[in-house]
Amino acid sequence: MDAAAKPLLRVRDLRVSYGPASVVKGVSFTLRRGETAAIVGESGSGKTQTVLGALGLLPRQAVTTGSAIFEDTELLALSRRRLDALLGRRIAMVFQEPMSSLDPLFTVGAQIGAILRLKAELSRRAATARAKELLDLAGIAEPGRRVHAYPHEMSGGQRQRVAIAMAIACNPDLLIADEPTTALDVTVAARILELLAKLKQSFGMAMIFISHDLGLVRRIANSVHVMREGEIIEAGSAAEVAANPRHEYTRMLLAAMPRARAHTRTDAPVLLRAENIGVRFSLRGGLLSAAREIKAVDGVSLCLGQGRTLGLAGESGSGKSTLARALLKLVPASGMIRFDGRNLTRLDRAAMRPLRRSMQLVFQDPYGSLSPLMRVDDIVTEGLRVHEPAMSRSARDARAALALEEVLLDPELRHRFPQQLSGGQRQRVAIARAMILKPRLVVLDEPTSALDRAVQIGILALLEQLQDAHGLTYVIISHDLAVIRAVADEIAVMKDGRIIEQGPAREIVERPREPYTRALIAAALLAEGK
Amino acid sequence: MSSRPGQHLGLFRLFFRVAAVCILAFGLGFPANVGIGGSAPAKMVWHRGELGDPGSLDPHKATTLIESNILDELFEGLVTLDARGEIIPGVASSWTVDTGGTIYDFKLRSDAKWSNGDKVVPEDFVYAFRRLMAPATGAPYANILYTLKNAERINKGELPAEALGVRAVNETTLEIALEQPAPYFISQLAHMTAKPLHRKSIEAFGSDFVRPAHMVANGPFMLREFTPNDRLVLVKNPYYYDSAHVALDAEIFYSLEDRSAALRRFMAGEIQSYDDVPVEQIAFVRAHLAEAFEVTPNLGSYFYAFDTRHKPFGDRRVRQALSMAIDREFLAERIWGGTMDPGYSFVPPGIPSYGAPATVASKDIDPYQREDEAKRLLAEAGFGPGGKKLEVEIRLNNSENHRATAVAIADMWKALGVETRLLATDATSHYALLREKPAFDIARSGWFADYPDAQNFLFLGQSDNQALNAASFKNESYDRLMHEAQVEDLPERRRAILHEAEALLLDEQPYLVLLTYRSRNLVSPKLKGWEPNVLDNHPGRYISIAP
Amino acid sequence: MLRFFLARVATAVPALFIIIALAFFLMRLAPGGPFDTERALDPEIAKNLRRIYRLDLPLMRQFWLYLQNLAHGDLGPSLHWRDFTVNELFAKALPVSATLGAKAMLVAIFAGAALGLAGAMRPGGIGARVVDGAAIFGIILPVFVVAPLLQLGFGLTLHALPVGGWNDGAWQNQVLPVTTLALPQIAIVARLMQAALRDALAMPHIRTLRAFGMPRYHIYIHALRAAFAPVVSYLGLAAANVLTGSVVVETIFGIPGMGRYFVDGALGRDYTLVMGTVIVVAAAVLLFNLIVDLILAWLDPRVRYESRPR
Amino acid sequence: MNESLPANPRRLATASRNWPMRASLAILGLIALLCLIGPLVSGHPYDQVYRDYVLVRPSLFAHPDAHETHEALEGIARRMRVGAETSREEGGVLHITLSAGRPIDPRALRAFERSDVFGPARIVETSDEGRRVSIDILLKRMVFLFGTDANGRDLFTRVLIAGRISLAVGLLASFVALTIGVAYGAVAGYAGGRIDALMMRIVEIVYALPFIFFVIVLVMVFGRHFVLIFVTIGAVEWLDMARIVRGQTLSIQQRDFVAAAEALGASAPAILWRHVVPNASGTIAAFLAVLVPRVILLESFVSFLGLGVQEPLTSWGVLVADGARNIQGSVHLLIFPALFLGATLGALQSLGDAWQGSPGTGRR
Repeated sequence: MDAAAKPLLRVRDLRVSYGPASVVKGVSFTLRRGETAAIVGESGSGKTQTVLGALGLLPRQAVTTGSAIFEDTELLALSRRRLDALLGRRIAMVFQEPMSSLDPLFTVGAQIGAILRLKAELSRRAATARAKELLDLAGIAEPGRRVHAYPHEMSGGQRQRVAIAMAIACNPDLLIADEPTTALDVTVAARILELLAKLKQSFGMAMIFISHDLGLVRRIANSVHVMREGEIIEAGSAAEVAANPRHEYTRMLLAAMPRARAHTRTDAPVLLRAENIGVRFSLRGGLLSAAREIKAVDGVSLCLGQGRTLGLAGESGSGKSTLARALLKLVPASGMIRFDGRNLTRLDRAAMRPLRRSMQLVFQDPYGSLSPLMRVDDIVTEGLRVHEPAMSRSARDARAALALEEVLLDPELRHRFPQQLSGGQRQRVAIARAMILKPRLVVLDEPTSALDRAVQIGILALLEQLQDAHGLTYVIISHDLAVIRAVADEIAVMKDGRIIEQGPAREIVERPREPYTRALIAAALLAEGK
Repeated sequence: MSSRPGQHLGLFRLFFRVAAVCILAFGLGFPANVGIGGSAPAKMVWHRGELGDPGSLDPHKATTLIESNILDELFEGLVTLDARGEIIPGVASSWTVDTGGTIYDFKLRSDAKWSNGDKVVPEDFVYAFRRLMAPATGAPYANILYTLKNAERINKGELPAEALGVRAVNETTLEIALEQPAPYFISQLAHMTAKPLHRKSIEAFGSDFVRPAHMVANGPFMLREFTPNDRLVLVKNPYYYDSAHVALDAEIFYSLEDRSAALRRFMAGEIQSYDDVPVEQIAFVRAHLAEAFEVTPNLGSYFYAFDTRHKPFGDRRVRQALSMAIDREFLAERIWGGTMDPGYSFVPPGIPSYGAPATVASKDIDPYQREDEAKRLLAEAGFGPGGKKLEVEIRLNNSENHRATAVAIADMWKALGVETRLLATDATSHYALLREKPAFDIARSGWFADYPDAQNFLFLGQSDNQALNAASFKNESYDRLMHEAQVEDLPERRRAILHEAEALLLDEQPYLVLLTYRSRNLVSPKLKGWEPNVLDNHPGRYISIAP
Repeated sequence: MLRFFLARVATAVPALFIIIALAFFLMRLAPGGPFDTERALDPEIAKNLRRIYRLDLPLMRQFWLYLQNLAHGDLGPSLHWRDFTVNELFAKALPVSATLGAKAMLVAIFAGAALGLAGAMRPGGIGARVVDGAAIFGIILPVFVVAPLLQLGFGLTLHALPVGGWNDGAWQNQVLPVTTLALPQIAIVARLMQAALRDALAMPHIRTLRAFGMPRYHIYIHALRAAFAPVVSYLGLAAANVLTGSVVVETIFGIPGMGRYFVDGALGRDYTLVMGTVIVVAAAVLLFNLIVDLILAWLDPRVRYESRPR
Repeated sequence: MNESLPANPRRLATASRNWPMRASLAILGLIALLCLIGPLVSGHPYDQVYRDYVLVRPSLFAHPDAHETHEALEGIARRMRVGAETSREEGGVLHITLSAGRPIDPRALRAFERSDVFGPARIVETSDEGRRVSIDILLKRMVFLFGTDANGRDLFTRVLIAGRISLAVGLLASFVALTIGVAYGAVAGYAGGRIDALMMRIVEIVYALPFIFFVIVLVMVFGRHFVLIFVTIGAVEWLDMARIVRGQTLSIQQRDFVAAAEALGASAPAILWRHVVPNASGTIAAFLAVLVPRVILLESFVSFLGLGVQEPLTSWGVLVADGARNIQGSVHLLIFPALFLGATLGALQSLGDAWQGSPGTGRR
């Protein structure tokens, strides 16, 4: 057998269990030199556990059985010391969270340097020089300066580049990338993906790529392994799996966003008009340091007709969420806001209260937007408590049940706590909470970003259905143009607190003027595999 | 402050470096063990534990017993005390009194010297007495010597200090004129307010003359070192006229606030005497340290003051009833572990000029009869079955012993149907209460003799004694008796009048006498020359230490 | 960094002023005065004394005079130790207390950190259990019980160490007080350290280090540095706790430190002495917190960029 | 999205960690129950002074023993000024012959009833013109499980009564601290900006004010009623609570459900009450488990200074402080209260630990 054909890593019947609970139930796969294997599955499917288990990186309580042979070495039988000798040098990892996978207390140079000194046995001086080279390789500008930066001084993308630089420091044979792009903005994610592909090529590494996004991995993986509940349910070459998914679950992962529907009404009366909205945050200075000011939203104007949907696109930090909250007067803002012909600009908190029931907000994170200590019915009826304090308990309960039915949830769920619900169910509860007051304007802040693709589609369908039923007006915020394209009549693209492009949805998607918009669209299409 | 690659090892090293430096500092921070007494290479040293520190070593600012004991070592007045606490000639070798009893002539010893070699002259006393009375000095106990002619008026700023009835007749004779005859005058002269002072050093250093470096003393010892809350070191004064007979080279006073810890230090041999014993541990001390435990009668009374201005304690019957119900033997024996005597008289026994004091009338009645009588008196006053319930609040300053005493008394009064509450406050608040005298029921108090004379106790009942008459007792015949005693110069007659006054006071019971103090001392058997005495004063002059 | 430091110092000054004012007027609310001792003074004499010590002036005027003297660094004469000024008393007592406190803290930090490290290395192991048990014991035993026990054990039974006294700071005299003071702090530091280290070891960046097969000591260095922050934060509080303990320790061991002035001053209404102790302690606490902040800023680069940590 | 540990094992780990929690709760419950019921059934009022039983050692056996009977008899005879000649005991009844140089007043026999050793006396025979009296007298039977204190009070009852006070001080002072701290911290955190900065500045200032001073002065000014003691301690201890709650409020406020409530138009107090405080409750509870023992210890420190609760009430702090002073003489005065204090503090401490480690309450 020649070297290239010989498997680099063979995992056979790997099982991981915590006491009686088993999380990986007999996973087997093979990886050859220079190849990329993707492990795909939703959160909790056991993908990360599989890899960490094979490398002996799980906590003490975890019991790992089976076999994982790296070249000719059985990893599971290795002593800690021999395994450590292998890790970092021959096998390296890149983790999902670039925020926390680097030590905040040390400069990035120190962290890369430590690996070089302790793993590649370079001298201090050589390590520093090599660290700069690696940062350069990982695409960090001005590596000579950045080597002295702390992680918190860098953006998420830069941090992930540092993590990649650490991973390739010893020229490993196997790189394991655990959702390396999930926490990043789409445009950044695309560039990181390119970088990984490039480095893999030039270093001749094999790679295991873990992701929840099948659309994403099929571009770069040779083989795909779809995991669900600790088992691989489908495996094959990337093209094969993408083209002919055999398992229903795989098909669901691959499902594309619905195409935009054509809204015809353009003469609807104006419900919301905002002019020259600005939001500033001042970072409070000390006694001697001047306060700094950040313009989160800068001179934004928009206008939205009744029953229509405005999509706000942009990367994180572009000010979309702040704008949404400013529109609802949840953060102090300058400029003029008219809602349904009323000028909201001068209304104070108390004066806003009656208006609140007409304008509602749904958040991105269904975990954070529901108070973990309240039951679903209390969450859903909170608005009723505020706006109809006289309502009896039983009447409220009935309304809660109705509201849950409307978002296609079993009304019995109202006696549960949010933790007992799935992500999609939680998001439906959040929507029910907004809908129970029968609002006219709903601002949806990344309503689907934290959900798996199939669930996303269901939520979007629900939103559409509700819009048709109640004539709702939506402002939908997303970094994912695919989502926006699916529901919006109009699209506004935000960057650095400003709207850089605005217009009818079809026009923006098909004929983007700004390069930034084009990048967003490219990223969305990449994920969809187009 | 920024990290460079490879800093982690640096951090590791830094950690150990810091550790090393700390350990080193720890070691160096402990200086070598210098012998007790610092630089003084003393041979015979008396390590004395005391309950507190002197607040001031200026005889005119001192107030406490501890200050008095130390000042007696440093300064010697015209008269002084011997090891038994009896008055003996001090700087004055002899004295005469004129027939009117108001002019005293003191002959000073020729060999009395200050610790810098200066002679002690009459002028030193004149200076000291004038300073004592001068309002600017602010001497808290100036009133002790109001017996001196014009003293009170000088002290109140009505006369210049020069008007004081004290003058140097010649190089060796001091003449003191009194306002009126005072049979106890000589004993007053042993008080710390009557010490001579070295004028030159005071004028040179002002209030700093009390510093070890500046102080010029004329007593058997002189000041070497004083660190508050730590120790006060006295060394032998070579210029003292009797220094040949002073055995000690040094005395070291330690301020030991925590009695139990002091007991442990005594047991460890770190101190050779201590002037108190925790009462709860008397049994232990008697069992294990019997040979070191000294209990001596003391000139002090422990009593409760009734607020006689108000009902129901303005009623003599109530006061008498409450007094009768008290089992003083139990208090003395069990609560105070036998370190107090049951108190039946207001003036404690042991004053030579007074003899045996009067006693409470009910002393010799059987307890059950006393109880019946007490109930009857209370009923007469309108309390008890069929009447009101008597409720009493005892105010006391905080200390376990006062607390325990009050608890026991409350239990005794329960038999009379009296309900008792305790209210303990910190000492200062309590003394402020005694001074300001807002309406109260009963307040704990006590009195120690300034000088051994019955008048020094009985004046607590005089209605013109605003400061000290805690009971606000006002009785014309009593005031008259006290006034008669004041001007009476025949000792026999005076004693009879005072006895009559005390009997009246005990009958009226404005003060509920409970106990007579005894001093509790731990004294190492090695300490020779330590004599028990009623003043609990133990001059180092007479002490020697067996090896 | 410098700006951060200056800002903290600048805000400490008004804080100190408010504390002084608060303490000054609070103290005067307490019943009684400095001349209320066992033997009541003649009213005329007491009045005279109050005049001499200027206690007869209107309160605001007294406060103003006090501030004026304070501005010159003069804490005034002690009303109880009438031969001394408060400055003189502190000149002797402060070094004693500082020595004791500093040594107790050092012992606490090193012993506590060592115990905590031992406990965190093998969670659930014997080390951890010993730490847990010892820590609970150290925390629940009041200082005023520990001190007599040590005196009995080492002083009276073993005759190894003096029972009490300061003796110019001879090391034998320091061992027991330092131990007594340090014990509860050792316990707390050990627990904090153990918990912080466990948290730190569970952090993702530690997992990164493991994934790179970095040696154990290297991993512990990273974890230790992260774990130091809560321990250092506690030190500011510990300074105050040590002060509380020192009151007891100084009383029982008969040590001439600041702690006794604190209690005696307050109970004896020695206004100037109490004010002095409050000022010194408050300044020390503020200073200590400043140092803690600086250490935290040094430990954690993220803090340096915020104007106000915590 | 990948959690390094699935949900199950975590729950498992806490289940095994649960036994200290249960043991602590059991100990606390037992002590609380003892303190509540014990004084009612101990047979001794907590303020009853047994003059004949001062500083009795702890024992399971009933008093008086022969020596105590003899001592008591001697004492009474001395006070009655009679001679007690012969005595023999028979089934708890003592036969005594009293004699004196004068007729003995039968009323004097009341002295026996008054004592703690004897019951009522019955005259069997009078002879010699009343100068000799034979009496039958019942012996009382008393058990002092923990011995008695320097006043002759039953230590068992006093330890339990002290427990009531200490636990009450611990709980109520913590409650005071909790109320002030939570309200203050939540308002500061929620208001933010200048108000927050000002409020936290005040906390910092009070922090630097030495708390011993604070406690001493407050106790001096407000007297020593035990209600005031816990108010005083609570007034000192709220600072940490305020800081912690403020921190929690700041982070909870960032969470979307607070913004959702704002979007629904809920008022600020409603948001604090319905969202912020409940979600901070885990941290608050964990801190409370630390605070309660701290308060009890603080009370004991105040007692050491002699500023604790008033007699005849007492607290563990007072008893332990007294006992520590007596450590050489009567060690039982220290051991029993210290045992109770230690067990309570230890249980609270490990309860706090267990709490902090359990999911959903402390750290996540």
